[in-house]
Amino acid sequence: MVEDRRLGDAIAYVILSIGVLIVAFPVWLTFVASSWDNPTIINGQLPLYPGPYLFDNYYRILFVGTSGSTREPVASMMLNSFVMALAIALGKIVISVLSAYAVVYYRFPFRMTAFWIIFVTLMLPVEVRIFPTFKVVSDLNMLDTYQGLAVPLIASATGTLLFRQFFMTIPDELLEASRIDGAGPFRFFKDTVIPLSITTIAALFVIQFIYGWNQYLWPLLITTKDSMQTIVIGIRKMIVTSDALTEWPLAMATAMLAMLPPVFVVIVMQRLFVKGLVETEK
Amino acid sequence: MAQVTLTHVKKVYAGGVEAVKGVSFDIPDGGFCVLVGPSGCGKSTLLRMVAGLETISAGEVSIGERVVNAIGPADRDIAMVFQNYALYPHMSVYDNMAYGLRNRGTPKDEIDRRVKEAARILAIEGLLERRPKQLSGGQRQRVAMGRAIVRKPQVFLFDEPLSNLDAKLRVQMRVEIKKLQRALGVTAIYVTHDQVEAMTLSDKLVVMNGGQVEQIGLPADVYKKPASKFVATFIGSPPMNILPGTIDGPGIVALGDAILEARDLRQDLPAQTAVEVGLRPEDVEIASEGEAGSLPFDVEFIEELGATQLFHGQLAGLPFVMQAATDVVAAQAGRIWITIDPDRVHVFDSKTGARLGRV
Amino acid sequence: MAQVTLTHVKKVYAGGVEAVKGVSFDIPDGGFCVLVGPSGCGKSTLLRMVAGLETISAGEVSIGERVVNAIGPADRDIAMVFQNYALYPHMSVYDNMAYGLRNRGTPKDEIDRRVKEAARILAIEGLLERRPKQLSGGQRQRVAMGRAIVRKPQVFLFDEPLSNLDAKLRVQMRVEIKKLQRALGVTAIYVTHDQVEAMTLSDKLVVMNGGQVEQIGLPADVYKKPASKFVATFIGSPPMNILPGTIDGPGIVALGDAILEARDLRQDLPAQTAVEVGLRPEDVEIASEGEAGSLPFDVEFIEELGATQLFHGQLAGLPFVMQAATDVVAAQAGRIWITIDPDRVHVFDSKTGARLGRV
Amino acid sequence: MQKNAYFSGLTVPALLLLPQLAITLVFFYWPASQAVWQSFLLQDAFGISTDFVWFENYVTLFSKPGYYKAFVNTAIFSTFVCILSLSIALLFAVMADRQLRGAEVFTTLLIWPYAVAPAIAGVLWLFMFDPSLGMLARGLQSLGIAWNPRLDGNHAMALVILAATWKQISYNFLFFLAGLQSIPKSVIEAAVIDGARPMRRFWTIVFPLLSPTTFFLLVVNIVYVFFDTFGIIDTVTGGGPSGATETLVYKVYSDGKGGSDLGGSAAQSVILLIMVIAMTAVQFKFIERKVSY
Amino acid sequence: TEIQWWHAMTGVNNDVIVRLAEEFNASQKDFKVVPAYKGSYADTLNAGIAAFRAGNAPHIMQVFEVGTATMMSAKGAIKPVQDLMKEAGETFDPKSYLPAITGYYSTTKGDMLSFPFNSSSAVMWYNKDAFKKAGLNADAPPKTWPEVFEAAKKLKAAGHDKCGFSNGWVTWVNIEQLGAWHNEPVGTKSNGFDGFDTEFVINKGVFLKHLTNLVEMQKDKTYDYSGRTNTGEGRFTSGECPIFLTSSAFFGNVRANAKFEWANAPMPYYPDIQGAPQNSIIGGASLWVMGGKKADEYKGVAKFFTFLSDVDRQVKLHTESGYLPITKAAYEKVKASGFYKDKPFLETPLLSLNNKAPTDNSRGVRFGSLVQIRDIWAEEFEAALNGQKTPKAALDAATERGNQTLRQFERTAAR
Ligand SMILES: Nc1ncnc2c1ncn2[C@@H]1O[C@H](COP(=O)(O)OP(=O)(O)OP(=O)(O)O)[C@@H](O)[C@H]1O
Ligand SMILES: Nc1ncnc2c1ncn2[C@@H]1O[C@H](COP(=O)(O)OP(=O)(O)OP(=O)(O)O)[C@@H](O)[C@H]1O
Ligand SMILES: [Mg+2]
Ligand SMILES: [Mg+2]
Repeated sequence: MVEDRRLGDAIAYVILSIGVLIVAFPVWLTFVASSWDNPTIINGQLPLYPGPYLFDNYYRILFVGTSGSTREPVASMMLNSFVMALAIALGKIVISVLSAYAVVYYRFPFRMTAFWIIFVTLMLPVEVRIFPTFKVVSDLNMLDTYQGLAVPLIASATGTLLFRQFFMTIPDELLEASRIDGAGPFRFFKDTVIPLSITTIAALFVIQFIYGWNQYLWPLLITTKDSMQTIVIGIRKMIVTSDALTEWPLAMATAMLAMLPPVFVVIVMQRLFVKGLVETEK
Repeated sequence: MAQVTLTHVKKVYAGGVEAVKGVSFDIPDGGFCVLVGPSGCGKSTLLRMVAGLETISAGEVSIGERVVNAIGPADRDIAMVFQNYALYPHMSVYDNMAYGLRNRGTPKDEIDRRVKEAARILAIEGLLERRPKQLSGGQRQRVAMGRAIVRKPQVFLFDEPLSNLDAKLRVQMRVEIKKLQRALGVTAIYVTHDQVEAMTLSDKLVVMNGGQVEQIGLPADVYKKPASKFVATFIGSPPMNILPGTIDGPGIVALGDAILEARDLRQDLPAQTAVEVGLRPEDVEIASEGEAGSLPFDVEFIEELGATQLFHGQLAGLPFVMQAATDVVAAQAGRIWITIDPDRVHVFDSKTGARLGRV
Repeated sequence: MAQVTLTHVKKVYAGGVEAVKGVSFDIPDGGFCVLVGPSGCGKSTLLRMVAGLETISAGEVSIGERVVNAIGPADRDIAMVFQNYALYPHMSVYDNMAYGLRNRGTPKDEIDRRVKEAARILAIEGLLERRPKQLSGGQRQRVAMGRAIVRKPQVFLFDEPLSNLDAKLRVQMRVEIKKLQRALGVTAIYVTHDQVEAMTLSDKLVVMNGGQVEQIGLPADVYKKPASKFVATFIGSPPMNILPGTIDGPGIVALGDAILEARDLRQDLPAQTAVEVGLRPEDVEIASEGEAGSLPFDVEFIEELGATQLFHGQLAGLPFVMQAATDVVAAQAGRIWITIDPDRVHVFDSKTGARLGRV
Repeated sequence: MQKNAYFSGLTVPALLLLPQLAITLVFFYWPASQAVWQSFLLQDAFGISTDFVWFENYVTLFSKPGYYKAFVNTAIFSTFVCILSLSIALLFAVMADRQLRGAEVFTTLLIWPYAVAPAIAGVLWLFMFDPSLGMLARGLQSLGIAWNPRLDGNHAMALVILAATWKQISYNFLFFLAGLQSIPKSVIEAAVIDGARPMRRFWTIVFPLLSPTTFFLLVVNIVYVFFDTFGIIDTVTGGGPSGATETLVYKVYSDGKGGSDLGGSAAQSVILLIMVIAMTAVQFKFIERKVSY
Repeated sequence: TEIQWWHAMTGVNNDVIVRLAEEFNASQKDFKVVPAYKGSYADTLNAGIAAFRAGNAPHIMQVFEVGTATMMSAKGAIKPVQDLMKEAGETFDPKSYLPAITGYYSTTKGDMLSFPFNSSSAVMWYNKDAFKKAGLNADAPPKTWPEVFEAAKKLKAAGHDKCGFSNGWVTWVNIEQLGAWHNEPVGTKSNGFDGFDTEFVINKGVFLKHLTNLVEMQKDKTYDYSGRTNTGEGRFTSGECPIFLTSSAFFGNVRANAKFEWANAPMPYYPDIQGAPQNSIIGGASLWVMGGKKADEYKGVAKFFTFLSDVDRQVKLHTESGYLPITKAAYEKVKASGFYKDKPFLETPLLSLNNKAPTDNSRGVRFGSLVQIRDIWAEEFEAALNGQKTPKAALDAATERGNQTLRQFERTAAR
């Protein structure tokens, strides 16, 4: 456009830089904190630049464990988190894509009832009903299992809604063309609906992966074995609330590591993700 | 290849809309039937009932010898080309065409042969690896055709397959469709609201309006003897001029002061009956001033179309358009005199719109 | 009202695509200039440079006396009608039209007056309270026009404003646009790839191809003396037939066995020069067998268009189309004889495609 | 809103819906009904003695000024977090939507905090704004602000608002960016030609056209501040000082802590549940309607 | 047989737990103790409750001292340690434990209900370097509150202008410990030991006097509030607050992070109050055994407790972690070894605890829903300190609201 963009662009750069500063500052601080020794932090003398203990700290959390050799290393906690986040993300996608397909592409009695039953769960987080849910999981013998970690958190309508919105935008003619091409409901689903939903799936995957990765209260409640512990719990365990010493650098280093997988997922899927939002949102 | 017969076919949608109100006609084996009519008249509904995409509320549809009312679309042995093509956006052109065959379990090499052959016929061999998004409108259209051809169905169904194309491509594709249908000898039903397509493609033209059939016939007959004012204005471009008139005697109508002979007019109408007179722009000829039977036409402006030109103006005080070849040089604007072949004067009942023709 | 002048205007997009390769022409005050050309030829780019929506890479655009290269779109005193109308979906029709005036701080009652007036001209007075999505395609088009009119700009810019409409509406709107532009006397630039629009609307027709201007002229001149093979086939529907030929003498070309006189042909070409001969379908006339200068045409099939019919077939073994009035009765298919007015034979250089006309 | 083309049959859709319905019923409806039941009971922590007391828990709840205070806190907290996170995110999104060089890099950096767990985000903010250790707190103090969230309720509220806002900016930014990118370019161009300067263009065209996204985000953000900020409040202030940062959901947790008032806590979650369902219904209506533009 | 042990220990203390379990598991073949971290003390208690309700309780649960009444009241839910040891046939002599510690977890009759694990008491930490700089005698810390206020003012003048003195665990130090140390009741019925129908009496006496002083000091930051829990402890190690009252378990932290000379002393007292100082009470957590488990499993738990009571193990735990030893034998052994000569700061809490024989006012506190009540008290303290309420009004409200909570607890638990 023939418009003086220079000023506008300059302002945009300034604002975005400030934005990045604000938004990324705590993350930077975490990083800095993970590179100093504990007294520096405890005594409130943390500078803004990284210190000399970077490698020591990361070496310790990755290979030694925090204090002594008893602590399970970060790697296994990461694995648990990963399994849980993946199970939640995939589980949600699978069940919600199926139910959205049924709701959108079938006409049957109580269709809207079924939809509402699912839809009402849209926003109610597990925290508000955590005790009774725990009891159910316990009755089902799913304590200390990956199922127990993941399955109850899969019960939410976000995915169903998102897919439903997307399916509504798939032209009817594609279904008709498929029917004339001799494809039944299953084939249509597999050959057409799923491939078309890739970007929506990606968007949902990112959102749910991060949701799963960041869970705290639920895993804390239903796991008792250390081998089932997730990284977020691991970090909380390092950040001492009662009488003991918080090893801030190690906690922060772990926090940095804990951030990597979700950040990785976000960056890798960023394009697809934004595209998925653009397509379904409007 | 098969004959398609519709007998008293009706469609009432769930909401109570009666979209098709009892339609009967048949298309002979290898015939090309065009359904034409304004938006919402039920063309698509009718076609979709033949395809099996809508249930039939009443009446019967048969393809070949078989009544297909209760048969699923996949088993009717038909192929359909949609208005927006409905190509599978995530599949390559090849896969788009192969999909229907794969679903039927056709052997791989047979699929390959057929797809390649269709691609050759349609001159899209170079595009087989592309996705629909990477194709131009005309190419997409061809792929949609290809998807229908490979199946070698008994009947082709087309729902406004060209309406998304630009004018030039539309002309070109129109010719191709016709050629292809001839070459393959497949029965075809073609829905459009474009009357040029309707005229050029059909062996049998079905003009619909409000869920009912207004006229069925050869396109030239429909053009020359429209059964109603509706058909008259709907078929032909620029559309027929319709002017209010009165009967002035057997075979004679009056348009204001002017008098016009109408050879096809019924003779038994009392004088002074109000009628509507239809005159096609291209049936008008320029006469010299004062020539017998000539009418005064006040030209207001002229549109040049290249080969022809359109004169817009007033005839007996009413808006009127005439068409003439470019070499007819006319005054830039102003009064000219015109005559009309009495064989080409159409008269319609001013109430029902029905043609008042000789019986 | 103002004259628009383009001088060696170029556009290179950020990615390196050279969309417009140095175009110069001018449009007189109150003139109606149509840019026509195939998709991707740079029409929109050129128009958008005039609008100020794209920066100008090289050259100069002036509106009135003013070079506007560095002036923002808002200050160029132009109005634009977009292909998809680009109406503000969240505003009522009234607000859509009033928006531009409000931005300029026009007094309230003046705005009201102008909007109402525009609405009256466009016959959309009843729609002022509606939102765009509650309008039909033709109505939206009118609102888009209204938005342009109320501003009383010096220049109207149109980017394919009719291409989203159906054929019938397109014809109707075309006439309205022309009338309106005449009435308001505003300079207009109109982009289209529809050649009927191009012919009927323009005082000045600019045919573009690949970022360059192929021909500029009155539409009738472009039609009658296309400057190149490209223009010849692009303008006119059905398109001009192009047949390979050779020079057989001064003003004489040979098409296979047949010999044709071409009055406009340059006289200085050596015999046997390979050329391409262009014949418009409507310039062909049916002759009796063996008539002097007549050519044999093997008709394969006939398309009836109502008023006219198209004969498709082979002329000297090459695909050929001719157009004739419906009353010319021809054999269903088979050989007929045709003649062509020597004034209407176009000859083009077989390499460059340039017209080989008398200088 | 429904499709015109569909399949019929009952078993297949029933099977397709089964997993979702089963999980929903088992892990949502059943526990939720338990919570409702619990809200009518007076029980000791371990559930050994139980008394059915009808609405007594509700009555008690509404007779305590602390509960109203939690409503007020929640209102303040959510208003600020929503407005701040939405407007800041919108500002960033609008800037990132300009075709700038390096916009992708900015985008990536801006969405990073989305990946930080709330429980950890709380710790980070506590860390930065601890009145004695935090570097930012020291900065504030050197500016002459007697920064002390431990005692000053407003400071504490400001701190949790900041932390919660920070956490949500990324998410809002992403959706706004997507929303901006789906506004037709030609509409913007039409406005340019209509003489609208950038600011006016934004407020009269872009912002209204973004309203479906904004509304969607508003609802999502309200739910976020209602529930997901639990971890942040817990780590940063624990509801203090003097209850100044105790929100509704935090109160559900703290009243039920140690099993001391399970009935009251359940009653609170039932009230929350009703509020959320009401919000959901409103949002659904809107989603259905917004397909309009 | 596996024995589930849920705990709330983080950092180094988590390692201690893991090591104990490993050592026990290595010491015999029949039982395997499996420790599991369940979050903060409150989270652990929540998890235990949820698990019990779901029929899945662990065998051993670490519960902080404030949860004592809650646990006790749940008659069927827990197994008193006394009964456990007896039934399992483990040698168990309640007398061998330090009464100042076990008293907190025993019935008035002296039956031990839970097994003390990590105990501590409140002490006053101070910064010797700062004292020297301010011209105070670093080896004779202030003994009484007036002396502390005096010292704090000097310290403030000497550069500690943001904080003369402060404390962690605000209500524990300034109400519960304060009451015991001055032999004044926090609540009726022997601070709740004699029944659930107890009422708070903290809106007068030493409580009011002390809060009034603190509020006064807060104004010029001679005193500066440091939060409800121990999150403010860093202010001591960083040198910001030169006097800091908090748990003796702060030791590990101070040792690791304080870059100055430091020491601790018993809590200060008001000399004008009769009988002060009395004795301090403990804080920390004990291990509760959950009910409804198999006899065999209880056997394992009992064995584990015996293992924990072992003198050498207690000595090691005490000297390494700074938590108090629970048996008399262990205390005696450490004393005899001369360990305290070097590290007198580890004996300070023990001396405070054993200062005098506990009275009804200094045995400890046993109030239901103390978790909530502490929050309520802290809220009121904060309100007073930030000037929203007068000290009297704040303590009145603390009493009133505390009583309401007690009544509710009484309704649910008394049956
Ligand atoms: N699924 C449906 N439910 C209810 N009414 C419908 C449905 N589909 C179409 N109709 C109505 O039936 C009538 C005929 O529709 P149909 O689609 O057959 O028209 P058409 O002739 O194909 O029009 P167009 O040229 O616009 O495609 C219209 O009034 C339409 O509104
Ligand atoms: N923003 C852009 N960046 C790079 N290339 C562009 C851009 N916009 C257009 N082009 C290219 O410039 C050329 C001319 O495009 P333009 O839009 O002017 O064509 P057009 O004549 O308007 O075509 P159509 O009839 O399809 O609208 C095309 O090759 C197109 O791909
Ligand atoms: Mg249709
Ligand atoms: Mg264009």
